[in-house]
Amino acid sequence: MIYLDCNATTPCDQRVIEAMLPFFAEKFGNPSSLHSIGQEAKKALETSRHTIAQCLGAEDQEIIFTSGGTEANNLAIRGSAYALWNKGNHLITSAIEHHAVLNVFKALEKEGFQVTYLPVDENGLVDPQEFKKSITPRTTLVSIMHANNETGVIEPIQEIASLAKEYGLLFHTDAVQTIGKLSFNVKEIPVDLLSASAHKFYGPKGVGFLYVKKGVRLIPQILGGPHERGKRAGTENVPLIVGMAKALEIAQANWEDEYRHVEELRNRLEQGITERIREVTVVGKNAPRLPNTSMILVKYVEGEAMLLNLDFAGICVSSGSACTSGSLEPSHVLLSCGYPHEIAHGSVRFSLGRSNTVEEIQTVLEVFPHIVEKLRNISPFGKEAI
Amino acid sequence: MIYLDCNATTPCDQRVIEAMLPFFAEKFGNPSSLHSIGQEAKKALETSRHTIAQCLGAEDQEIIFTSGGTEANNLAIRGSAYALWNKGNHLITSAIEHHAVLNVFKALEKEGFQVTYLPVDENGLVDPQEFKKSITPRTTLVSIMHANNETGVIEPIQEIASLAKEYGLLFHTDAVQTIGKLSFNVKEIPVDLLSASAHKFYGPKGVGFLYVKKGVRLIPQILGGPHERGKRAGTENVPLIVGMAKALEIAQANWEDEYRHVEELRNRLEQGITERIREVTVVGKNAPRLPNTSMILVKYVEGEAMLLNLDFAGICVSSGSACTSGSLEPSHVLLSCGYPHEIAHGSVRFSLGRSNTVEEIQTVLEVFPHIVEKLRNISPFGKEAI
Amino acid sequence: MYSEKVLEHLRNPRNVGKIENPDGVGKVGNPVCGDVMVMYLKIRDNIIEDAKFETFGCGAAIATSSIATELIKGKTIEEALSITNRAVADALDGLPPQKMHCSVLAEEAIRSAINDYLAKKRVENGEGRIS
Amino acid sequence: MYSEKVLEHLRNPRNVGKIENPDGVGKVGNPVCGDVMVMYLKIRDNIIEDAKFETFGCGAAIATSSIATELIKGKTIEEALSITNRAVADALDGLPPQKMHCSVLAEEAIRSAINDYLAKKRVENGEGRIS
Ligand SMILES: Cc1ncc(COP(=O)(O)O)c(C=O)c1O
Ligand SMILES: Cc1ncc(COP(=O)(O)O)c(C=O)c1O
Repeated sequence: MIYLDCNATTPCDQRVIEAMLPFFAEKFGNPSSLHSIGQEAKKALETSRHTIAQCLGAEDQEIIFTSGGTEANNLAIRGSAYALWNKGNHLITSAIEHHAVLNVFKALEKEGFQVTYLPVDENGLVDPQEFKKSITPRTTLVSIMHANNETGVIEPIQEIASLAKEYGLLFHTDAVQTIGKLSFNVKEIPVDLLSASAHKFYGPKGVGFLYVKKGVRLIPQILGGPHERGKRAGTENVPLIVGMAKALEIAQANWEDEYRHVEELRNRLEQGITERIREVTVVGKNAPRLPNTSMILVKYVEGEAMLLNLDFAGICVSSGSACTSGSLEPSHVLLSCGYPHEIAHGSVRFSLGRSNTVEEIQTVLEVFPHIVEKLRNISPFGKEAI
Repeated sequence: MIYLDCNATTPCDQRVIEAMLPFFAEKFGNPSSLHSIGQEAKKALETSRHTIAQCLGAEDQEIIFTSGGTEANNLAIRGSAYALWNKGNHLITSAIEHHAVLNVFKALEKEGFQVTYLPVDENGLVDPQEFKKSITPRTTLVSIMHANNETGVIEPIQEIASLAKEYGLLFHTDAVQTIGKLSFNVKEIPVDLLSASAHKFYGPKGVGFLYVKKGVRLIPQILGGPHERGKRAGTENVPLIVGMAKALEIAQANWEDEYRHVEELRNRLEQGITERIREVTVVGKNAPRLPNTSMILVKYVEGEAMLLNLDFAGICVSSGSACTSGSLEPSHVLLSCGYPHEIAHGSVRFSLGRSNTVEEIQTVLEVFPHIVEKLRNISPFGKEAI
Repeated sequence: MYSEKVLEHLRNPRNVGKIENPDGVGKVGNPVCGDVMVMYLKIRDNIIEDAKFETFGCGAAIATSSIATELIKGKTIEEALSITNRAVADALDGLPPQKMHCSVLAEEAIRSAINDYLAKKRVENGEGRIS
Repeated sequence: MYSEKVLEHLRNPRNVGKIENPDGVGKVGNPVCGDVMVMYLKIRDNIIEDAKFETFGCGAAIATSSIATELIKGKTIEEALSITNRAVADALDGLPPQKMHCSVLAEEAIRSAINDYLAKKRVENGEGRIS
């Protein structure tokens, strides 16, 4: 299998699995238990928190563990929107956020908040000046993703965060696609809230974290015991948290090498595809992008059909985001970039990872043009252009 | 180490770990991905759902995966209270629920709901007739735990569920302490919602499920992608879900043997303690109880001091519930049973599990009386009674 | 999510392409929605002698088109018209709920191509003339 | 959550028990709150010659009582009165935030026992008489 779907999920690193293993059956305590078995788990929990905090330039108590990126986004947005309710009810986000952000804002709209969904340009970029113009005296929170999961396009969050600070707004970024792939220091980019998910950086699924800057108030969303300084109840998922810390540590130690590695492969892939297949578009090519992501639009054919045919050939990719794979609508991200529906339907996302090789990319470049040819042959469109 | 804190958490069964392992790095796909690696994960997810549904006599689509018992309780209570908001705003629960239930109700009170907290008798039992009397035309939901985590006392939920049905109320039960320890069939006890958590039955921490009877409406609490039939967003935690299904399968296959095993040890423990130590009380002794749980009140000494001294001797227990171990208040459960504060402070919970042995219990019976003696010796109280 | 049968038809779609001088052509769907099916028929003595298709769409759209051409080949027009979308889905061992609309599209494509044929025939037979 | 020092004092509490005919006794806390400390002092020439305690309470309550008796033994009354709860906690290498109140209790127990001694002495010296 050639796996090119790392923005959907990554396999656990073997070192991560090894780090987790002792915590399932040996050091299995509940960190809330006062006896030694519990305290041993508590210690692992706090050591993991420290590791993660260090990776981000944060303080330990600024890291809140969650069940993943989705929950982190929900907690950040809903938790702070309501904490600031008395200050104002206007929130700002972008049109191209992940559904774990967008759907929270849509729910908040029904509950009485007003939300501005900032548009993006054809590269998928939010314009900081547009953001500035959308600020009102009632604005309290802005949430702009760091890198888009479908296109890999990196938003100008440094600028947006600074503007947010200037205007006294809380700034949240969904960094699920960047933490682990890039280096991120909360001292350099002044974010108040940042979401991450372990399974995007070779850690386990079902665990993530929210960075909550000291002093930022947050209404907890899951209530119960006094875990996570009252911000998130529920027995802590010690093995997975240990795994996440290990995964982040590994990713941080190697991110530059990995960056170069996947970027080289990705560029080779894009060049090969554009040379071999007519009428294809690389989305966001002229914008800052994650080094591993390539969203390709292939005219006259549909994305899922390409995906399945690639799968027949042992190549795993995605068409848009994995989350919307059940839906009939084309990607809201591509539509927001201004692509017409029929073009947006023809999307394939290649997202590379550390273990991909030149040979694998070569195979894709041999196989993919035939698949496109086969499907274009089946298609009623585009023949006249041949 | 002699581990007698199974109500706080249990170690993963080796078979559970083995079942999970392939899903971390080999079958690591995102179940939302359409390619084979994703579909393989999807299949494991649905097979696990089926296994769990079968264990409860439920249908597959009635099982919603969550990040644990706490989240399941939050989703059940908040999700259904708001789904039924237009029908009424009166909710009923008991005074002895876990904080993952109580604190949700307390938050709902602030949001405009009215909540009745049913009292319990000295054994910790809710009276179904009291429940019946508390029903108003605006009542929509009742949540009564199946077995209490501190005392092991089993509530008359069969009767309460039937009454709830009769009055057209939704019935939720926090069965976190019973699923895996007893058999539960949703066809026999007509619950609408039921919460469970894997780490209480030798499965992993950080995963649980909510049974949602077909037709019961629930407002999702974590929003994002269309996972879990729109009831709970977030990339599914495949390895842990597979582990949970395995753990439940094992528990269900052996629950009667285990029941007898731990009950015999527990009874031996209680008899030994009451013979060897003066002025002790076994809480809920005259009520139906979980076979593994023994909440003991020791006069003149404090629970944490006993716990730590037991830990010095290599024996892990809890004082009240692990969740409140940081707090200064004695257990709300014991206070609700009518015990005065100074007595409630002297609580130790022994909660046994499948791997405990007669020898271990013997050791506890040798060690514990000395600890109590030592602490009573330090205490300013109770000397005149010697 | 797809049955083996769907995947097999996607892998090896039957009867792909145009028919030169078809007796009936049906085009259904809309590129905006992501599915367009064109069905071409060769009909003689009320029997569908040949059927071909061109489809822009997802895996299910291609597979339903492919199986639909197989289902109608050799059938009478009446038999072909009686094929429901359910029958198309069943012939593929089922479709996921969110893909059932593809089978509807296939049913419509058959119907549309046959109607085209019947309309043309009426014109040929002079039935289309204003009397 | 506890330091090794706390655990060590809980394991082997120093100076447990009553003093017969103590020169000062201080009782602080409340069983309802789960902590009661009684401190007994033997004082000669302004020096605390002996100190003992009885405590009903959690691990931190016992450990702070134990360390408190050690801290004041051999000290003058003035020195003992200057011991703050912070000093008690520090002597145990710190306490978790939710247990800091135990160190406050220990400070109060010292203060209360010394005050008891001073009050008795005033009575003995006739200072207590209404003039
Ligand atoms: C940008 C982005 N945000 C949020 C999420 C959700 O995170 P999780 O899968 O941990 O729920 C994802 C991935 O699914 C993502 O790509
Ligand atoms: C009765 C009860 N309900 C809920 C919970 C919370 O479940 P979890 O630990 O999975 O968050 C627990 C245990 O902690 C419990 O004992």
